[in-house]
Amino acid sequence: MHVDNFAAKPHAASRKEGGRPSGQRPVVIARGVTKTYGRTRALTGVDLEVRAGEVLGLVGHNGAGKSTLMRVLAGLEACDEGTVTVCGRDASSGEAGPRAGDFRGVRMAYQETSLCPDLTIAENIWVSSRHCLPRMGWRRAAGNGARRRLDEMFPGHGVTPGDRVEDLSLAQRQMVEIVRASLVDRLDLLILDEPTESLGPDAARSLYDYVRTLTADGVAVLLISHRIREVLSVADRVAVLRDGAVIAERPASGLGEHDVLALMGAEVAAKTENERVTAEGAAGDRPVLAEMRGTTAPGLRDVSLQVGVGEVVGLAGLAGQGQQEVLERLWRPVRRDTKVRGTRAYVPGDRQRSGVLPLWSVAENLVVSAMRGIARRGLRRPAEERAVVRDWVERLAIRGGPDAAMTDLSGGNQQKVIVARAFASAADLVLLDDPFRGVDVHTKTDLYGLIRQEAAQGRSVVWYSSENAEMAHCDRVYVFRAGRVVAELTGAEISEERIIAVSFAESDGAQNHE
Amino acid sequence: MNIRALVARPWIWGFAAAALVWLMILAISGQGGGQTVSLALSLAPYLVIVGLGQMLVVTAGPGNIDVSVAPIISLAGFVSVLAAFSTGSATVGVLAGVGAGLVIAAISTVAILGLSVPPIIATLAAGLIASSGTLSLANGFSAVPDPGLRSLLNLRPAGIPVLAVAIVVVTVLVIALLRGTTYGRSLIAVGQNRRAAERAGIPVARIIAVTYLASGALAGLTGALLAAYIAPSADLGTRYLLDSVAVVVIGGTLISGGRAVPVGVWGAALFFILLDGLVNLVGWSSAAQNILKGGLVLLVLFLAGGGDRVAGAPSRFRRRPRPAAVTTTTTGENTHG
Amino acid sequence: MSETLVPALLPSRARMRRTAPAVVSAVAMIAMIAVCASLQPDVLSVSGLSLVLSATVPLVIAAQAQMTLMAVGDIDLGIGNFVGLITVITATKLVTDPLVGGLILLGLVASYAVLGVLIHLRKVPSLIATLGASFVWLGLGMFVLPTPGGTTPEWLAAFGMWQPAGFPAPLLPILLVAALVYLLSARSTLGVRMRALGSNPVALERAGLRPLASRAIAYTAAGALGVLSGLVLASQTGGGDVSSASSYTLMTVAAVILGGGSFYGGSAVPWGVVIGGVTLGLVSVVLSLLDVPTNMQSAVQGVIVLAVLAGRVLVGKVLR
Amino acid sequence: AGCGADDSGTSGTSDTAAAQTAGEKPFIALSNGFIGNGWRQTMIAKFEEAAGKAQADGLISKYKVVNAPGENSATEQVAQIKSLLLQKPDALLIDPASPTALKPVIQQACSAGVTVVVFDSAIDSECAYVLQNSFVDWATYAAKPLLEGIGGKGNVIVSRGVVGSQPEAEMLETTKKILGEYPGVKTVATVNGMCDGATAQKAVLGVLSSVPKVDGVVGCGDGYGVAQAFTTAGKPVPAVTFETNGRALNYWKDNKIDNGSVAVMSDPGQSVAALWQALDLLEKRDIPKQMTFPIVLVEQKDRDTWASILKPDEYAAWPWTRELFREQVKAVQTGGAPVQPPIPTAAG
Ligand SMILES: Nc1ncnc2c1ncn2[C@@H]1O[C@H](COP(=O)(O)OP(=O)(O)OP(=O)(O)O)[C@@H](O)[C@H]1O
Ligand SMILES: Nc1ncnc2c1ncn2[C@@H]1O[C@H](COP(=O)(O)OP(=O)(O)OP(=O)(O)O)[C@@H](O)[C@H]1O
Ligand SMILES: [Mg+2]
Ligand SMILES: [Mg+2]
Repeated sequence: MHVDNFAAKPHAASRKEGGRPSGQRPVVIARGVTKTYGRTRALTGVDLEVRAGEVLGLVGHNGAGKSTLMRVLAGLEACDEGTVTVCGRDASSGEAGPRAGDFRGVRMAYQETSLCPDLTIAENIWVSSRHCLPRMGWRRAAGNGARRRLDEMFPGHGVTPGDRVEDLSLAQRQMVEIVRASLVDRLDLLILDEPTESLGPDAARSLYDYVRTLTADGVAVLLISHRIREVLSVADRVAVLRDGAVIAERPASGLGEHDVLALMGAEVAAKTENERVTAEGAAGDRPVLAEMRGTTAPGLRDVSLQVGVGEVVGLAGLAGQGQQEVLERLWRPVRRDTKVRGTRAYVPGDRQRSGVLPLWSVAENLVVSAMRGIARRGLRRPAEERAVVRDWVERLAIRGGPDAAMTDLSGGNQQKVIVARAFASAADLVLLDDPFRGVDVHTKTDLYGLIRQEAAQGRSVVWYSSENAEMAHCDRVYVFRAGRVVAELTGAEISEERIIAVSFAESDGAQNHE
Repeated sequence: MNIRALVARPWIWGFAAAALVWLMILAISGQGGGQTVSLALSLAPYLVIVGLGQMLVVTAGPGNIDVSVAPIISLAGFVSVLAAFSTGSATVGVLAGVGAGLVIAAISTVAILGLSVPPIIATLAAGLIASSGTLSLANGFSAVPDPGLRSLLNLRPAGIPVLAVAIVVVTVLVIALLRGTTYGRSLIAVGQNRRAAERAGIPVARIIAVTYLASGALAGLTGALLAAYIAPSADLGTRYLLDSVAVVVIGGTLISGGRAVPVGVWGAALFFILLDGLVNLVGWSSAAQNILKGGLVLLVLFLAGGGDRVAGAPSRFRRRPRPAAVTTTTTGENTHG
Repeated sequence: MSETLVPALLPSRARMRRTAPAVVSAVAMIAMIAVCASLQPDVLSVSGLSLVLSATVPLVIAAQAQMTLMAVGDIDLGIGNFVGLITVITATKLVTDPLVGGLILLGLVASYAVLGVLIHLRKVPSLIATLGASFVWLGLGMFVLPTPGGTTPEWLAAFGMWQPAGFPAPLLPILLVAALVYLLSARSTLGVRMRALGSNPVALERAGLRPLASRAIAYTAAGALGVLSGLVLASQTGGGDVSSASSYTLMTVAAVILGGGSFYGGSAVPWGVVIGGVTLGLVSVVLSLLDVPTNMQSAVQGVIVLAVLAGRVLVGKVLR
Repeated sequence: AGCGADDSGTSGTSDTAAAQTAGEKPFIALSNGFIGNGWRQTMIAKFEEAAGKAQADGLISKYKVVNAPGENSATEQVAQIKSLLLQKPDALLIDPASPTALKPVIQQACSAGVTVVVFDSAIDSECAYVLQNSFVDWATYAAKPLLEGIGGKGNVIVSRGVVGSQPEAEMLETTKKILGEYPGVKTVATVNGMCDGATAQKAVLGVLSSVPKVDGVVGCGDGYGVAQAFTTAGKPVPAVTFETNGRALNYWKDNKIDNGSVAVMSDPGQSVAALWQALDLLEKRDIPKQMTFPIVLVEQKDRDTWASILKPDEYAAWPWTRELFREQVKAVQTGGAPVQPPIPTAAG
């Protein structure tokens, strides 16, 4: 049963032959599921049904409870009240933990990848799919399975099963995570928690192609994403989660982006994009705050760029084309070819690794950068610090308030704290390393406004984003490919279409991850 | 204060264990309870000073430990006695001891920051270098400790050792340093997540350097005082290595970094000193002494474990399913360079 | 097929970066052997190599024990005294009553496993728990054999004396144990469990594997290797002495680091440990061959360790 | 009497001639298991002094001292002896870290044709020559005069030596036996002083508040620390067993502690005696396999003489010359009274 199943596409266990692929058989049913963490009510009575052969999109603002719900559906956590039925059997009783029997057919690709960085890909596959691997020669079987599935899902992935996960790029890790989840002998439900946040458009497209072949085979897929358009284009149905409860379930076909946004939150401003506060033409005569001249380094080839005072400079292009290297150099200008006048602050995108200080509260996390500026002769001034914290918690509406533990916040709210950390400091130049991954649209709109405001007050921002639409908020955009600046767009030239056009021009093989 | 809250305090265990041992001493000997505490207070400060330095180092995050404290104490003992003897000033002597500690710590610091050597190895090597210094000085050493300093260390008005009071003041200063200065906050941030601290604009290298230098200086101070109190010898510091680490952790400081509990060092130090007294009083052999000491350390540790300590413990001790946060914090650091 | 073969033939940059530390240590080791040989050509003879290497055997095995624990992200500060305790048991109980002695040794392995389980369940730092345990091992050793002495069982003594022709005897246990540990920690699924725990315990739990089991496996393996190290040490010293190996505690950590291991868990470097341990063991040989003044010997030892690690930094810079 | 060394140098020349005719002059190696305390340092210093002189006098071709670094580690010492063997010394002197752990390697050395002299510790080996101080003497000298000094009655604390070592077991037994001879003396506490002032100081301080008035502390040369402990506790210093180093003797002298205190320690000059033994053995002289040399006992009458010549960390050592050594060998062989070497003077 083992190896051969690995090679082929996973099949739903009790697929009705000849039936319509999107049959009505429910795979997982949640009824009145609640879950509280201390004082936080993460889930307040969720009713949800996932049916075989469909893609169910799940959307909701940050902290709505999406990831928590998924952990309950995957059997990783028991719910406080309510029932979870998997393939017709009640699975909500009993202790938490992935029980081999009940939840074996439910697999999940996690928002924060759950791979072991020091292990090879094959070994990681063994960890999660050992039940369907042979005892002897498991390494080869796991490796072959992983390679075949990677080839199917993400052609041109550039990964070999013997690679260690720590040597992979973020996008490659995400690919492996998704493959890891899908490699099993019997798949009923595949949960994808924000799978495309670190994938390039190509990879996302091929992932969704694969998702469709899965559903055609009768597998149910639950897709969580903040990219509403993506959800709408892939999903058959869309469920909207708000404050721990499903408030709407609609077929995707009749739904527009704005309808979903309206369902998700109260006041969706109609002015999401294209409302540019750019001071046109001013870019040229601003004093230069930072510049790079012909920098060539690992990952960079002859990069020259300038950042003016009060300017928002975007770094665009496909993921991993040298943008992060530029940020790195501006953050630590060690060579002479990079000059930065003034102080810097950095907003990491990989918040778990480089953002969160896990033992501290929101307030302590938020003020740690500003603290130095506020302090006098190395002595802190708590009253001033508190004022700053209060100001920012209010300004960004950080859930939980200043005294909440940082690790109790949802991903999006953690990210707000980290953005606030940088802007609360007195830095002249703020470096944004794709910071809005996994942040909901409302928060994003708030943060975009914040960036423009701060720029208007004379701060410079260098902003790398993997979402090209975000670049519309920049004064100037450098588009990167393979470590080179391939275009510099200013003002009205900046548009998603244009950036995509430039990033993909000349070469189709831009997807190779070198 | 309510009992629950008190038990949740990480530093309570050292004091509780100390009190327990004290009661046992009292029950066995039936006399001198006050004096027992007084004498313990005159020995504990030495362990507390090294312990405070070790605590700062441990707080700097996973993998940070200073195993050079023992050789530094021995070296500083000789250096300070020599300096005091040749200048005639005890102050110069103590400062020279501190200086010796700083020099050795500087070697560790250069190795850790410049060569990216893991701290346990860097301080091991620096300690070996210190041992050579000690041996060179010890050969034909002819200075004698300053009698004035010695009587000061022995001063106990109303049974309260002057040194203990001074070190309580030092402890309070360390607490203030950790809470009220940018250095202290930065150190705690670095200890929780070094990468995040670096991205938050904290000068990580400088913080690490200051921390190891502080530990070296405090170990040097211990050496200077111990040499005056006892006598300089090549193995003056030997037993302070394991004990300093042990008191830090029994005191409630997180071994994985990011949380320092200076008060706890006192409790744990008193526990160790009183335990030695108890064992010697009962006349147990070294075998029993070691089994008891180890057994009690394990008992306190396993009893105290779990609770509050874990709330902020490193990845693998974290139960919550939102853990990638801390997981990658520790795993992401494994390239030393 | 070919796509898997090519990367195997040409090591990737990432792989080179990972093996660089052990390679640097290996270069240091070879340099030291060269120095020794130039001062004393006999070093390169079979008997010379046996002399030089034999003392490193127990150290290398103890370092393998340290490595298995470091693979799950723990550190053992009690291994030195544990090895000492084993020599004591070997020199007493194992001689008088092999069955009881063997059972005691098994019991000690089990106690290591229990220690690991407690460390996991009570969520305490291994560093301090093993430190506490080291006092216990020491006490137990003194209890059983207050003064060093005893004899070793005949078979063990015979092993210690074994001098095959044309082959340095100490190499055999070193390589055998390394191969064993390699199979366990790098090739088997048990090894995957252990390293996964050191690497990302959350992933382990999500996949339905108990981290407790991984930790228990690692501690059991470490205990068993500790016993092995103690047996070999006893075969060389011909008796028991609980404090004979106290220096192993830090030396084993240094050996693992020199061999390319890390404190953060997740990696297993059994071959690197061999190199690191032998390199450390050779330092004393070099010191006694070169006429280093008495007082300076420990400083030279420290400087050599730092120099090897500095070389690693250099190589790392080049490879980046 | 202080110029004995010179005499031995000249008298040794005739023997050297013999050695020279026989071939090369010998190469002497010394392996020391531990260098971390004043006694061992004095021992090494005395040896290097004597061996340097012997080399200058043409008695030996060269000498080499190797100290195991770090703690008192038998494993390190085994490794070092093995590498010393590669250098083919003619004689190997060993001050062992552990008396048992070295047995196999000593056997190896013997089979390689090296003359092995073990000193400062008993060792159970057929091929090695052993030169040591009597631990029974040590314990007796430490306890008897002290107990006499306090008038044979009162409370005493016993400070044990390096618990777990062979000598300590022997010494503790002797101490117990002697204490049994004084029924008026009550042992109120037994502490682990490890023969080390610093450790003893802390150990004694730990029990001082819990015991009645103490009249004496029977130790093995840790009296300086013990005295400090009493000072700290604000109690009068009782009769103690001092170290034989300059610091303790001067303290004893300066504070006029005339209450039966003595200073006693084994003789760091053993290394020099072992050197002469090795040379005599290489000349195939008849020397017993086991020899006991006198311990260093400093009574109150000799105290000031010793105190004036010793540095604080330097331990009193008998100035063994080759003559004195041979006299002592004779005394051992005939069972006569042990040689009493002269107390060196400042000039010597
Ligand atoms: N382990 C936990 N301990 C305490 N609170 C938690 C825990 N996990 C989640 N929460 C809380 O439950 C709520 C829902 O969190 P969840 O992670 O499910 O949100 P989400 O919808 O996935 O958000 P995002 O889009 O930002 O990932 C949040 O308020 C969060 O703070
Ligand atoms: N390669 C395999 N082939 C066949 N059966 C397997 C294979 N691997 C595991 N199993 C079986 O699958 C079941 C689950 O085993 P597994 O070791 O993965 O988890 P577990 O033992 O329940 O948990 P833990 O790892 O915490 O002990 C067991 O019955 C085991 O025998
Ligand atoms: Mg989420
Ligand atoms: Mg199992």
